[in-house]
Amino acid sequence: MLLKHTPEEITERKALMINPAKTCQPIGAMYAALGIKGCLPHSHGSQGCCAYHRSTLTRHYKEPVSAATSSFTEGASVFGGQANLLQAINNIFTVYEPEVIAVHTTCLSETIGDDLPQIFDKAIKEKKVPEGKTVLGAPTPSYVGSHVTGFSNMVKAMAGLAVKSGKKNGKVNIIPGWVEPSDMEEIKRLAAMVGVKITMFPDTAGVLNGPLTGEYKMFPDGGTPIEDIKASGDAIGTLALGEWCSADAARLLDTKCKVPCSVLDMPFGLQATDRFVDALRKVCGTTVPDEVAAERGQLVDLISDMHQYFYHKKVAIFGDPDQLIAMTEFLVSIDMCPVHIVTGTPGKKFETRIREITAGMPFEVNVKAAGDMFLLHQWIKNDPVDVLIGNSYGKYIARDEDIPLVRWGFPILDRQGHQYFPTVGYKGGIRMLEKILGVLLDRLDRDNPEEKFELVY
Amino acid sequence: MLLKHTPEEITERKALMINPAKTCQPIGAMYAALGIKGCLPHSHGSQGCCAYHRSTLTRHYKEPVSAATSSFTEGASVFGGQANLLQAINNIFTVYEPEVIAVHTTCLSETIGDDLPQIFDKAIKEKKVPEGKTVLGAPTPSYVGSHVTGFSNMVKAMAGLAVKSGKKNGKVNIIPGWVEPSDMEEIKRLAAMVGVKITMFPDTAGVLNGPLTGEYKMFPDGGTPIEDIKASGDAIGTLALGEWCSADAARLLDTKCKVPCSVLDMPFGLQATDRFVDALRKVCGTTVPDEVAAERGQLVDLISDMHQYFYHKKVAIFGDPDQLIAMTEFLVSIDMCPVHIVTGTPGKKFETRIREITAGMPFEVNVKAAGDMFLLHQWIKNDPVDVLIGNSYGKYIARDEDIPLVRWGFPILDRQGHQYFPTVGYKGGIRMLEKILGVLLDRLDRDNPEEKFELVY
Amino acid sequence: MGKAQKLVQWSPTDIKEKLLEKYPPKVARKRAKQILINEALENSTPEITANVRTIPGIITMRGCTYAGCKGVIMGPTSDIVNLVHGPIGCSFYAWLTRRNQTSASGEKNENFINYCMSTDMQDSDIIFGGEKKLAAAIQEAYDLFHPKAIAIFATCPVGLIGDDIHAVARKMKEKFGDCNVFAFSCEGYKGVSQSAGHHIANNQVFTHLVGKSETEKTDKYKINLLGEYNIGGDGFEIDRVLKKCGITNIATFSGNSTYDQFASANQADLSCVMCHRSINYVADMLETKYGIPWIKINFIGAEATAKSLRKIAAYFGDQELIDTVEKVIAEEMPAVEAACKDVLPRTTGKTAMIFVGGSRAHHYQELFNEMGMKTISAGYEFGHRDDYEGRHVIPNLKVDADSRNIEEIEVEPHPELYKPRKTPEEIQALESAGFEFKDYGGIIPDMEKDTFIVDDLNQYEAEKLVELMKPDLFCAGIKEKFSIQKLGIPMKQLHSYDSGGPYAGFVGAVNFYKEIDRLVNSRVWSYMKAPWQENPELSATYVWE
Amino acid sequence: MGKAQKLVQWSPTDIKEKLLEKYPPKVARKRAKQILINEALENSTPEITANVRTIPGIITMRGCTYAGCKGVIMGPTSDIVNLVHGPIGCSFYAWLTRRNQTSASGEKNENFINYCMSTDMQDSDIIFGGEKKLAAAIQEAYDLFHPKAIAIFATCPVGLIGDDIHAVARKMKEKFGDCNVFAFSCEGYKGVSQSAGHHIANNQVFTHLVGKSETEKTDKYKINLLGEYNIGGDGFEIDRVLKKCGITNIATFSGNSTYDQFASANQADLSCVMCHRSINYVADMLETKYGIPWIKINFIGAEATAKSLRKIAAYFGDQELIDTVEKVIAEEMPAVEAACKDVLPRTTGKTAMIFVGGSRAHHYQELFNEMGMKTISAGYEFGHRDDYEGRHVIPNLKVDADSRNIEEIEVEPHPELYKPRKTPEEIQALESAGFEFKDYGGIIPDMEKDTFIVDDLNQYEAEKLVELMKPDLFCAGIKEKFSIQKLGIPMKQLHSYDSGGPYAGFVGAVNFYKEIDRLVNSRVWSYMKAPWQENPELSATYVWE
Repeated sequence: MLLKHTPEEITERKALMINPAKTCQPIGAMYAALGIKGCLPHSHGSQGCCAYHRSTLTRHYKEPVSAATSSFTEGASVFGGQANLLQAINNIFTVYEPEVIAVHTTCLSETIGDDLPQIFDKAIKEKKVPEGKTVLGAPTPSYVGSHVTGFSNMVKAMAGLAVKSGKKNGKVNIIPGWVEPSDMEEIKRLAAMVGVKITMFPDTAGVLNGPLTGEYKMFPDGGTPIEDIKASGDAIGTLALGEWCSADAARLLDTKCKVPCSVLDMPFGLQATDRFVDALRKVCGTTVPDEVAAERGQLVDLISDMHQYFYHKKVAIFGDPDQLIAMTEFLVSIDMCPVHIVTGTPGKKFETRIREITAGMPFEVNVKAAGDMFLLHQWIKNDPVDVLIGNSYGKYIARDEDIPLVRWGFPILDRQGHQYFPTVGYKGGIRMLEKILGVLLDRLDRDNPEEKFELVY
Repeated sequence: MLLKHTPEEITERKALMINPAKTCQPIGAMYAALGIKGCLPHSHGSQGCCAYHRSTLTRHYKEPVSAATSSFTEGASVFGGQANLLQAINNIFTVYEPEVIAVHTTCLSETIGDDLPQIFDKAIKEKKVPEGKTVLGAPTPSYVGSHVTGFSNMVKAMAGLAVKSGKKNGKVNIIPGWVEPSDMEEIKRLAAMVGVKITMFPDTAGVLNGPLTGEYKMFPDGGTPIEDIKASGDAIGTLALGEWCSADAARLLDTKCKVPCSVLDMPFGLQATDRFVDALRKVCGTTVPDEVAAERGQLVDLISDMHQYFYHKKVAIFGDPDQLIAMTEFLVSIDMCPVHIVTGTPGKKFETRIREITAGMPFEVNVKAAGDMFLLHQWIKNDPVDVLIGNSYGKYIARDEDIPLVRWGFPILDRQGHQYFPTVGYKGGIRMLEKILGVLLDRLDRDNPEEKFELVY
Repeated sequence: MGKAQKLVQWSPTDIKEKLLEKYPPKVARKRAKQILINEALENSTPEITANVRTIPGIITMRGCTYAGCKGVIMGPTSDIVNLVHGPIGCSFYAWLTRRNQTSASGEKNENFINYCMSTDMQDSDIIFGGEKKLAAAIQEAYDLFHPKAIAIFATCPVGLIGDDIHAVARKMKEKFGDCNVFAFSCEGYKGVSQSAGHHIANNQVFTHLVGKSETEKTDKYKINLLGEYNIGGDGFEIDRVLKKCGITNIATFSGNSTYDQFASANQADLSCVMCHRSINYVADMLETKYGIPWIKINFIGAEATAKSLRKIAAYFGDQELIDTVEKVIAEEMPAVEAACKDVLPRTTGKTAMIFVGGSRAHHYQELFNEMGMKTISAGYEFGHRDDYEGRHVIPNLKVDADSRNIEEIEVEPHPELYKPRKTPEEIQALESAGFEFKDYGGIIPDMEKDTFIVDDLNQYEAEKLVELMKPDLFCAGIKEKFSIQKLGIPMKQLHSYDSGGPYAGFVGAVNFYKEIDRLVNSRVWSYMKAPWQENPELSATYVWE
Repeated sequence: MGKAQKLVQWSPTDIKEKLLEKYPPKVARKRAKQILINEALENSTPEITANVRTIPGIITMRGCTYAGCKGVIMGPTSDIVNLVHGPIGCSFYAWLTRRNQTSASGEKNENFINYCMSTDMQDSDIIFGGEKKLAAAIQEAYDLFHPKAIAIFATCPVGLIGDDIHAVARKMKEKFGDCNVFAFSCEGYKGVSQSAGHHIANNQVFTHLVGKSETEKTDKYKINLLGEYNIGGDGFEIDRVLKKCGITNIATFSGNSTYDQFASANQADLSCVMCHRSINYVADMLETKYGIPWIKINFIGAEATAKSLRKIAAYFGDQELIDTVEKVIAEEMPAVEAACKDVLPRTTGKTAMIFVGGSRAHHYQELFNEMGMKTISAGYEFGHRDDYEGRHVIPNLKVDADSRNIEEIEVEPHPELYKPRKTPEEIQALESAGFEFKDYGGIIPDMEKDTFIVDDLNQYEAEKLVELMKPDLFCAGIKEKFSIQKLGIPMKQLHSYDSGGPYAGFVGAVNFYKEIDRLVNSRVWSYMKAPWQENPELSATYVWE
């Protein structure tokens, strides 16, 4: 057994987290920043943070991930990191020539109390920021929230760049939240099909699923142009996908630039996608074309065709709040039973939403925010499931308990596909169902006695 | 063991086929005919043929498949089926009101020697074919070739409808061959991206992957309009994908309407897709946009990123000639070793092509046309493989030999996805690789000793 | 969709009219005789036309004679090599596509179920004849597998080109000595449906297999189970129950069967007929030749299962057996009742339509009744008049051209093996006590007034029926499944059970309750319209947060 | 791409100039001292600047002190609970992301490698201090797992807010009695690279674990293996070879290690140092405190492995051992030579660059040499001058501010446990026979003239070097892998080995030959351009069939 010291009996833990279902803020900020065109993320802290975040994102995407660091030494930790950051800004613009530097803090610089805006002012005064280039910063203390919080904070910092010219540009801002490059692509495709002009930020499509051409672009072609982000203050409204990932930025645009917003669930599964598409057409008064209805109908068709195979199958799922809320709704809607649901990200609101979604279902639900995978594993030992859905760390539980794992979430370190094929939207729903069906049917093929072995499903 | 009577020792068989890797012509004709808009396929023979073909296509697509039959009785078998077919044509146009009836023969009507053109003439004379409606027919003797031959014959019959107005219409005919609706969709998408106006026939997209909407359309929205097929005689050229599936139709267009043609491999994998895209742009003198290059680059990127996992892994693959030729080239191109290759369809040309593609590879290749899965299984027993690629019948070998099966080909009766996600084109190549990688890595996760269990691949 | 307005706004006569209105006159006349509005008369049953030709061009559910012979009857036997003589297709399509299950795992048990064997006829064979190739194929099969028997099946061209498969079979049988080789002239064009194939198959089984076993069966209560094909494991469940009751099932025709079971069938003391259509004549032959009486039973439905067990016990008339049977029923029913009680609130009042096979359209009404569901329309794919109206019509069934060419074999008491199981007096006694031998009343009397009984339902009529009568569930086969579901009506396959089953016996009843509950109460059918389709109008302004 | 024009058109000085030209002057001056064009002088080695601060904003390969301490040194020990005190990230990122393998399966073996434990510090802990939470977490870990030892690791904020983790550790250790609790002040901001973390870790291991075991090791030839981390199973292969030779490996620092191995390290008779950088000072301390001499060995490369085995044998000077070692080498080499012979035609003449760690950039040149490949540029991520120039520079290394705050522990001979393994005469004898104790010459002397040696290579310089020198292979870590491969140059990770390994010992050499053959000869790199990019021109007319 890989996790042989995990007891079935559950004891309360107040201080010790084991096998986390979250990581810290800065990596979220780094991922978000990569969704700005020509942006170099910068980690203001010890160089280890930056190394770790780059490594994790690189393993998840199998793509180069450039980011700089202030390389704090003991001295900097005592006297503050201003000198390091100023030097870094100068070196970065000189050597790498990005359009944008997106700085996020760390537990170290936050504990010291470095003041980013003040340091940026100094950098600008000292002409370390070339004409027309942008520096933005987000406070991302590692000891608050989770990687999701860091993502949200950086996206909020982007919204902070928005300006209001007074003249609406007829576009809708879409804040997609922490989804894959393929998902961002799919969201853009859906919006285009519905005939809605959008500004989406961040946008990692084309940044973290790039081609191999023999040429290395430190700043790939993808990402949201900084001008578009600044112009988001002139949008007719903002659709924020995911309360945890995107709401703060949307609300800032509202208070700062009077751009009204609406916070929707991430478009995973049938209903959430329905609400997203319906919101799109209502916002712009467009008509949803038949192609969209056809894609939707294919998903519904697949659900009806294969319903018998996932009906009342039990699922354990872990990941981030916005994703889990939408996916749990999807699983419930197709008569699956998500019985164990864990996010490492804190927030009682999460448990409330899950309780609402699973209310009246014919099964008991264990749900925990600020939980960990050690607890999830214990729940599974006490009430086994048919499928486990989550990131690659789930494979240790999957092997020990002989449960198939559907890889979904962050990070996925041991499989490919997530960067190329969306799980948002109707097509994404079909892909998720294909995967879930696949592992369930694989088990039938493996476990059925010979006389029950089936050719046709 | 499911196939416990299959001996490792291989003995020659001259008369007995066991576990075929093919079926008979009519089902191919029926599938092709479903790719014509508003067409009802008709099986001229005993009603069992039609029932079997409809059942198989329905299990493969989980979609309604309508087709009629001449319902031969003993009498008809003795006196000929003309009366039945005339009655059928009348009933079909009266009751179901299709635009087109596509008749294919069977071993029965071929043995009797029914003459379709003569019967059609009679039907028209007797006003059983309403104004503006079309009846076409293809001879598909079950005792010649295979289901692939039947497909080809029906497509050739479509080409037979082509007329030449003398005025070129600036379009390119694409004959996609026996690929999935999703593949046909992808071929159209690629052609559109390259800026080429095409007429593709047949086209089962939207016919056999339809939505669930509460409405049953006996004749779905998809399919190639019969007018377009007739106008294919005015095209500037024809790209036929697959020698076995599409060449005859293309060459008929050439001889009949002087539409020049070029027979390409089906666009499975990197090189075959390259040749297809390159042909498209050359035919019409268009420029291939960067989006296509980007998709291509993503496939190359994935190949390079995960090369170590499929490098020199052995594959056994069975299916139809055109598909196998392209896929074998793909497997070889990424340093996999397709060591056992079987098609049930006859044709020495097949073995020659495979020998060419695998020439100089560091592995022995067993290849057979007009072979069967019994032989394939014996080959595998003598020289085991890491992956088996083929239709659902492969699962019996897969379970007995504990080899992962990647479902690809026809029929797939026990999984979903093939009708929604293409395996042609660059994106299709990524999907195939994702699947092959998936099963290979699943085995590592299952079989590695604990000390070698890996989080990251 | 539909679901909203449940009540049927159409009178039966209106409906029948609508079913026929679009047909050409000739077709309409013919179909009119096969569509019956049930009158539910006291003691006469209305007549229906059945077992007649399908109309060319009309999209039928039916298959062919080969399918009935190879696919249905011979397919489920594990230790006989089935070799199809013909082009590859016929053999390919009958390869593992029915869910007749087989418990033949383990080293010593032969199991050829997973193999598909064919002579893969080529044009040269059509031109010059295929007998040589057939003989060679039989030889290769023998050399590879050394089976105890090889069955040859003819496909359409075989009859036309005049291959004498029976001669080839005889020749090879003699040559081998230790392998029984026999053939079936089940060309697809024979008869009007699978039914002809059942008949051809059963005749050959009776001729070539039954009575061929030396080993004597000494069990106390020995029966044959005729017309049970172990789809989804039905036969496993029935065998479980029989075993629990102490009843020995000598031979099932033909679910999960073996060569030796067929060969010993003559040793049973009672034949129990499940699927009346496919096999009642074998029951007659078994009685005539070996003196084995037969009764109609039905293990579909918990009540029906209990009733059938009691009937078997009554036949043997042995108190010990009668008590065991009651004990078993008492043990099994609570779980059934609990499951039924659970679903009833959600299933009561729902309506179903059933169009399958020979007897299932009748048998499954039992299960629906137990769930409080009404079968508002039903019919057979390949039934005969006696399956609709009851066996009393058999004497005056007219034999048409299509039936005439299906061999009827004449049997007479076997010189040694014939032995009446009951004296005329015993029979008499049982009958006067209300016990019914070889009795089957058909489907019509069991259905309510104004229900629709349709023979050989076709796709067009099916769609119309669903549109007009709006059932909550439709039962048929794979070809029908998705056109019905596109209409938003859940569809249950009662040939293959989708991937479900067993549905027979007590455990089967529970499975069925749950499955139907899943189908008729699934939320999936409420997702068919997108929000922008349900409320297409655009409110002037989108309501922001 | 690139592959076309292989020759390097640039002179070394040109290249160095190009590497520096874009830097701001201050940066250029500093980097100039860390980029060395090798002169390959006879008996003096050029000086390089190393182990100095990374320049803020310059994208480095380096990690932090915590990574070196928790990730590298303590990570591989299976039966010590590693508890990270800090925000969740540091613990999360060090969770199973190095490929240090562990053979601790089976019921009785404790194995905490797959667990990630943290105090998950929240802002309240930052404000009010985290000692209470740390104590509680240690208690919870103890109650759940009852481990023999718990190690505490400090992350950046801990030092700043002044949590005294050592005091907490002492307190809990006393409280438990049966569990050794100790802490590491390995805050990420300390030092200039992972190297500082190695030092902090090793000091604590030496202080809290070494010499703590009661059980006496009685084997004949006992060694310690220092600086081997069992990445990809290297240690497994080395242990296999040692065992075959009859040599007992008492303790590996720290691949596949256990608490008891560390505790018994003082009982070995020889310390063998693999990774000079991460651990040479421990070898010194072991000698000073327990009298165990040490030698530098290298198991990367088949020849190097043979040489190292012979050196160990020579140290023990026992003919029996010397013979066994020769026998083992004779047994192992044929397979190695065969594999090498197979790849040589495809690898000879290819060039490589290596930028990793402390010693690997040096060791792996052995393997490339065996394959006929030349290393044209190399450097360390966190090496010191002695790793470049050799140990003779150690006395005059200047201790800067960053090194100064890494604790140096003073050790002296242990009152009971100190026991010189060899008499001064024996040592003398060995040395005069050419045997070298504690000797390491560094990477520079082993590299050819005009090769590039670059310390703390950064992303910008890496890309430039590849552009200008066009190597056939580049070796570094995961962060570098894909930017290099985008250029069409295959990239091999020499931290994690991608998913490969072992590469140490004899079996490892064979693995490495094959892996490099795969990389430098893969056709993938020829697919980067589409046909329409290679020949964009459109022929007037497309050539139809």
